[in-house]
Amino acid sequence: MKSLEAELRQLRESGRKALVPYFVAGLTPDWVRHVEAAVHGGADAVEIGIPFSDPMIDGVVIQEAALRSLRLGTTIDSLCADLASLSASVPLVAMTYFNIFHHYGLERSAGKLHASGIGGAIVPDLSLEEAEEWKRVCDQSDVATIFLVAPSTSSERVAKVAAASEGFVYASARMAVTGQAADIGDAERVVGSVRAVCDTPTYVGIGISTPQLAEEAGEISDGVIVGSALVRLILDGADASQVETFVASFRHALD
Amino acid sequence: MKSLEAELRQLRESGRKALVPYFVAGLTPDWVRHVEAAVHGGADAVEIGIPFSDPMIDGVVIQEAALRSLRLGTTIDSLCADLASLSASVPLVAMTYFNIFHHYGLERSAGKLHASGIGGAIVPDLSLEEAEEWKRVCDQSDVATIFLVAPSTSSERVAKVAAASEGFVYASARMAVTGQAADIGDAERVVGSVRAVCDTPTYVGIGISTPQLAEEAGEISDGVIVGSALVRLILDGADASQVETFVASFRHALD
Amino acid sequence: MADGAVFMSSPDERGHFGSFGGRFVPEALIAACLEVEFAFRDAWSDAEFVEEYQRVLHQFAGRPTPVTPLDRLSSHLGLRVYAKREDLAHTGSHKINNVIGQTLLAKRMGKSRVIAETGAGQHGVATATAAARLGLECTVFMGELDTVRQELNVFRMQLLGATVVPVLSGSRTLKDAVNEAMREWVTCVENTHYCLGSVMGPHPFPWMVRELQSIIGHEAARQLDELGVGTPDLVVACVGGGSNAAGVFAGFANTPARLVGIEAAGGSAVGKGSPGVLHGMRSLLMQDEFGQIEEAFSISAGLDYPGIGPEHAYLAESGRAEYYAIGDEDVIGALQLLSELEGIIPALETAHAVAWIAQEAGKSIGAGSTVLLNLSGRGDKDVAQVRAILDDKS
Amino acid sequence: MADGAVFMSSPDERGHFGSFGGRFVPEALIAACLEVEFAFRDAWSDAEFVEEYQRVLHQFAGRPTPVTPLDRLSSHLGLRVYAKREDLAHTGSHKINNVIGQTLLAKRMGKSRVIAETGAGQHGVATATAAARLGLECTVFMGELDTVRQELNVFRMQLLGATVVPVLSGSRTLKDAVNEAMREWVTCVENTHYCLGSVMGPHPFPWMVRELQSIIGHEAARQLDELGVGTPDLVVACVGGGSNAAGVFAGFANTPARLVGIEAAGGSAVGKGSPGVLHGMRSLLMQDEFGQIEEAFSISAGLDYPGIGPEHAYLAESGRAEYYAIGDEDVIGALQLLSELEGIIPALETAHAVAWIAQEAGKSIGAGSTVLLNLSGRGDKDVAQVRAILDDKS
Ligand SMILES: Cc1ncc(COP(=O)(O)O)c(C=O)c1O
Ligand SMILES: Cc1ncc(COP(=O)(O)O)c(C=O)c1O
Repeated sequence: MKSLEAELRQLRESGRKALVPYFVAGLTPDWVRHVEAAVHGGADAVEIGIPFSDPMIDGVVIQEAALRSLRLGTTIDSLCADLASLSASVPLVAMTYFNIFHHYGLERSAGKLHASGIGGAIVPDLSLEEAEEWKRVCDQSDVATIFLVAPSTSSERVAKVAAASEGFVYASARMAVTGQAADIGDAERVVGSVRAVCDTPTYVGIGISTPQLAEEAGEISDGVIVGSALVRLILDGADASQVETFVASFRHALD
Repeated sequence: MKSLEAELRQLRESGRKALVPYFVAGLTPDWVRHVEAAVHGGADAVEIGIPFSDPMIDGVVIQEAALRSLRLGTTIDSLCADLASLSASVPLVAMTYFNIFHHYGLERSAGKLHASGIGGAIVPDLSLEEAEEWKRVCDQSDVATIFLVAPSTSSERVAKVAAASEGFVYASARMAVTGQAADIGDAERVVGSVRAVCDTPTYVGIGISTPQLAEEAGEISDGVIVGSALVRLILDGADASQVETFVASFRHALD
Repeated sequence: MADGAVFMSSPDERGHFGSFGGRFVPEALIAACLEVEFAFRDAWSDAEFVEEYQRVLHQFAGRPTPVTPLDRLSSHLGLRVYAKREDLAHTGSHKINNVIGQTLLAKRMGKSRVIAETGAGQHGVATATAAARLGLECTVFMGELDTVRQELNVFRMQLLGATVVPVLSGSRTLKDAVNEAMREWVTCVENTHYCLGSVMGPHPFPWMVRELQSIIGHEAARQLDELGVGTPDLVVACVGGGSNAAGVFAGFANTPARLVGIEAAGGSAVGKGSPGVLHGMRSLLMQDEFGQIEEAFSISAGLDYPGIGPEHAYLAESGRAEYYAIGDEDVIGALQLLSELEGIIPALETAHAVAWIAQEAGKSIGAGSTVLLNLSGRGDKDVAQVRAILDDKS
Repeated sequence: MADGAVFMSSPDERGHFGSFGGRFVPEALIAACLEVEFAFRDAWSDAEFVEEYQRVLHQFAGRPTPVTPLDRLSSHLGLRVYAKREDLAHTGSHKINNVIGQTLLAKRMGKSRVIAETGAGQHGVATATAAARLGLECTVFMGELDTVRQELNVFRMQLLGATVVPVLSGSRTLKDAVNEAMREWVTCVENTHYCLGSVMGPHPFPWMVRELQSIIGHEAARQLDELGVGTPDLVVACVGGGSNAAGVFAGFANTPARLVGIEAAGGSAVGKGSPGVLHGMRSLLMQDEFGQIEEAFSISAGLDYPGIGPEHAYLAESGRAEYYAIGDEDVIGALQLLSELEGIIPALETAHAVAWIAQEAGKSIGAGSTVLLNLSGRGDKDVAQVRAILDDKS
């Protein structure tokens, strides 16, 4: 079992619902401070989005943030360098599209993630069928490969995908790209289908944009991922203390 | 033999080359005065153009004149009424496109021409093959049917066309629409081909725009038709005395 | 309609269809018309020429064009409508059939150059196309107003190597372009063929162009047979000069099918015209009380012609074919109807025929009737205009 | 090139062509891709479906398109050039072949709606057309910049009843339109089929689109046989995503013919790209040193794509096909050449292939070689742009 999963299982055993905020790396010069603020606000792990020019599964908010970050010159190397200054000690998970790693080199990518304290990676466009080599190199670097399960994933397939997912299983609450939503959609059914086949911690994401929704999702899962709502806040100029307040409101709802 | 031809044969016998200026009827309110001035200047017969919206064989000058005359409201009836005031006694020949007569009624047209003192008609788009009925009604009204012979007319055909032409044969000097030119083109050949088959007076037209060309054409034929050059003058605002001077210059060249 | 009469065979030896047709041209052009007539008679009875013409239409122009069952329009109207797809022919309309034939003929006659008139530019583009293929020089006469309205077609012709001459005379539109082409032809008959664009003009053009377009009707008749439809109850085509209509009618003239030609209300030579002589032919023309030719006005440039081919005048007079007019106001809706239901944006000209079918379905066209629509051209050339009209409305 | 290798058969069961292809999509779309794959496998082996697809291509889209011997271009270049005339297919390019197949498949899958991406609008218009025919709802995603540059094509799609959604993300061009269509698809896989426009995207699209386009090559091979040409020395096609090239190559992949794909210099995924993953596939992509996708820039919107279909990447790697690039500066001249010599105004995309043939005639294409040019589309959509460019030059 990779370190990330061990930590997250431990978290679950502690009875605490995991709160995983998502940041677009390099979105502001002080983005690492935002990450720290989130940890102060109660985040249990942090998702670090590595911006890609063509974020196929992301909605307008994260698209805009990715583009802005790219214009500021963010690269794997730059963001890993930035992370060296991170003072909080919290599990980190990278999220990006496969071409970034493919181009950087798979082995080199996994090594870089590990060296930067990133214990897992979500690569939403890397389907299970294409993930073999990536999984192999991640194994060498103790990087957990996190897969998504979607409402459209057949039950036969849930078994395979969930089994392959390390650290946690990303349960997609709806058939939609990242963004804000008014309910937790199909989360219960998706989490149920995962639980039926494995006991890996299962977090709900996609559209968890209010504490209220986080609470609902937390009730039926092991944790939540909060993306667009937080990124929106930062795009609109929030400072670290506002980030902390925002994350704290979710923490409060989950506890 | 129709009256027009008798008169024109007599003219030829007198040894005089016929000078036939062309006017667009109704081009100016005082157009009949222009006709009179031409007669004073030495015209032996006058061609009266009845304006048509689509003058297929006319060049830009006569097109412009026809359009202007039409805008002033010229019709067969109006121009025939105008002719009532003509004080000169000279053979008149109408020239227009067939649709004008076709629409006015063939019999009615011929009658109207005759009643207005017009002894012949040139209908350039009425080919010999289509002229049967027109010839018939013209016979009833002593209106001579004048045909053109062109440089492209085959010798077999010249025989037929020239034979059908009454009053005179219109020898087209060139393969061109009405307008001004620098030489008498194929006039000699065309006139020769007509002379080879009949002794009807044969006049050269199309491009006879200077006294010099009239002189050349007169030498090889029985007369000339002067159209565009004169119409141009009138379009440019010439008064009756200028018309007279213009025609006189041609008269002088021909004599 | 005379019993036992045979329609759409040859005109008489002077080119008459009943009292219409003939050869009303300046003497200077008689020889040229005779030359064309003899050359065409000779070529058209020469199997090699006919084969070459058919081969080029096949290999170059994409014939046979298909007959498409218009299933959704049919349900919508309660009819069985089939479209003969001239829009799929090279350059986008039936015009190519004629110009392929005439340019091959020009070459056979030893001409090195062709001239043509054009209104919206369809015939001009087609002529420039066929001339380019054979390396013939090409000059196209186009009313100055039309060169402005259809500037992209002017450019297309230029791309194809043709010279476009803006016509400044008269109303500066199609009828003046015909006059100007005739004027030009007088000066260059030696080396130049006048490639007339419809079943109009002096003999042999109305007959020759109909013959060259009759491939439409003959193909369609065969294709409807193959589809199990047999002879349709109606054959409907739009009519400007009348070449696409003549072409499709030719395949059905001696069947029981109703033949229907649809004119633009603003260019309705049958509906509003009277017999007259223009552009070398006796036919039905829109003219004023003094015999001056009236300008046609239509939303569709290709129907903007004050006359109609003489054979149509004859078919109308004899009752063998019927002619109706459709006003501009109904044309856009018909274009939209066909586009939305069938995925075919028709030319505005063609949309007149669609509009009439839609208007008469269940009325003069009995429910369940089989209708062959001659889809004379595609609407790509018209979309900018249609958009402007729809923008204006909203 | 491996001896005895068979090219352009099926990819492996995960959709790989060598190391290229595959299915790199969000988990949410896996089921939809599988559904399409199974439905297509099933349909494609169902004689009734194949017959219907062929019937619609024949009756509606005008297939077979002809092969035209380009005699004057051939003399000019010292070659024997033949053109497969996809410009004559309904809507003016080969795009219709694919969309007819995919819309029929959508209907078979019980979908009521299709979505599509489009760059210049050709694939969008084709999809809207095929959807209208079947009464399917249709939404087309188009980069906002492209909606402005190609406003008439936007209107065309609207006339055909489609909704056009301007894409505001990223560079606001074709690659973003693909992203946006994928995003939309995630939300509506239940009732919606994503009708991808080229041999790209996740498995089964590259294979399916190639299969649906292979009718080009199969027809052409048969037609060249009928013309007595047999296997040509070269088969040349332009390459954006690569669907027309794949379609024509499919007829000759296992003959000795040289297969040549011509990219735009500004969108040259083979020439300037490197392996990468985008839009659901592993292929060759233009990308910067960090793996960010670069925008393509070409005079021709249809080649303005930073990637290439994965099978082409494989054909390039294996050496079975060759890929070269032609710069904007040579394209207009090639368009003029074909227009003036043959009376065919090609699409700017196609003109790239013409330019390469003209450039290589007598060099890498030996004198007298037989060349099959895939004339992927007509230039009508491009004439305004070409005019503007020529005006600028003069
Ligand atoms: C598509 C189309 N249909 C019809 C016509 C009318 O011509 P005709 O009546 O000769 O077929 C034109 C003329 O330009 C046309 O482009
Ligand atoms: C005429 C034409 N040719 C080629 C292409 C390029 O597409 P592909 O490479 O998929 O054939 C396009 C795309 O729009 C096109 O319109």
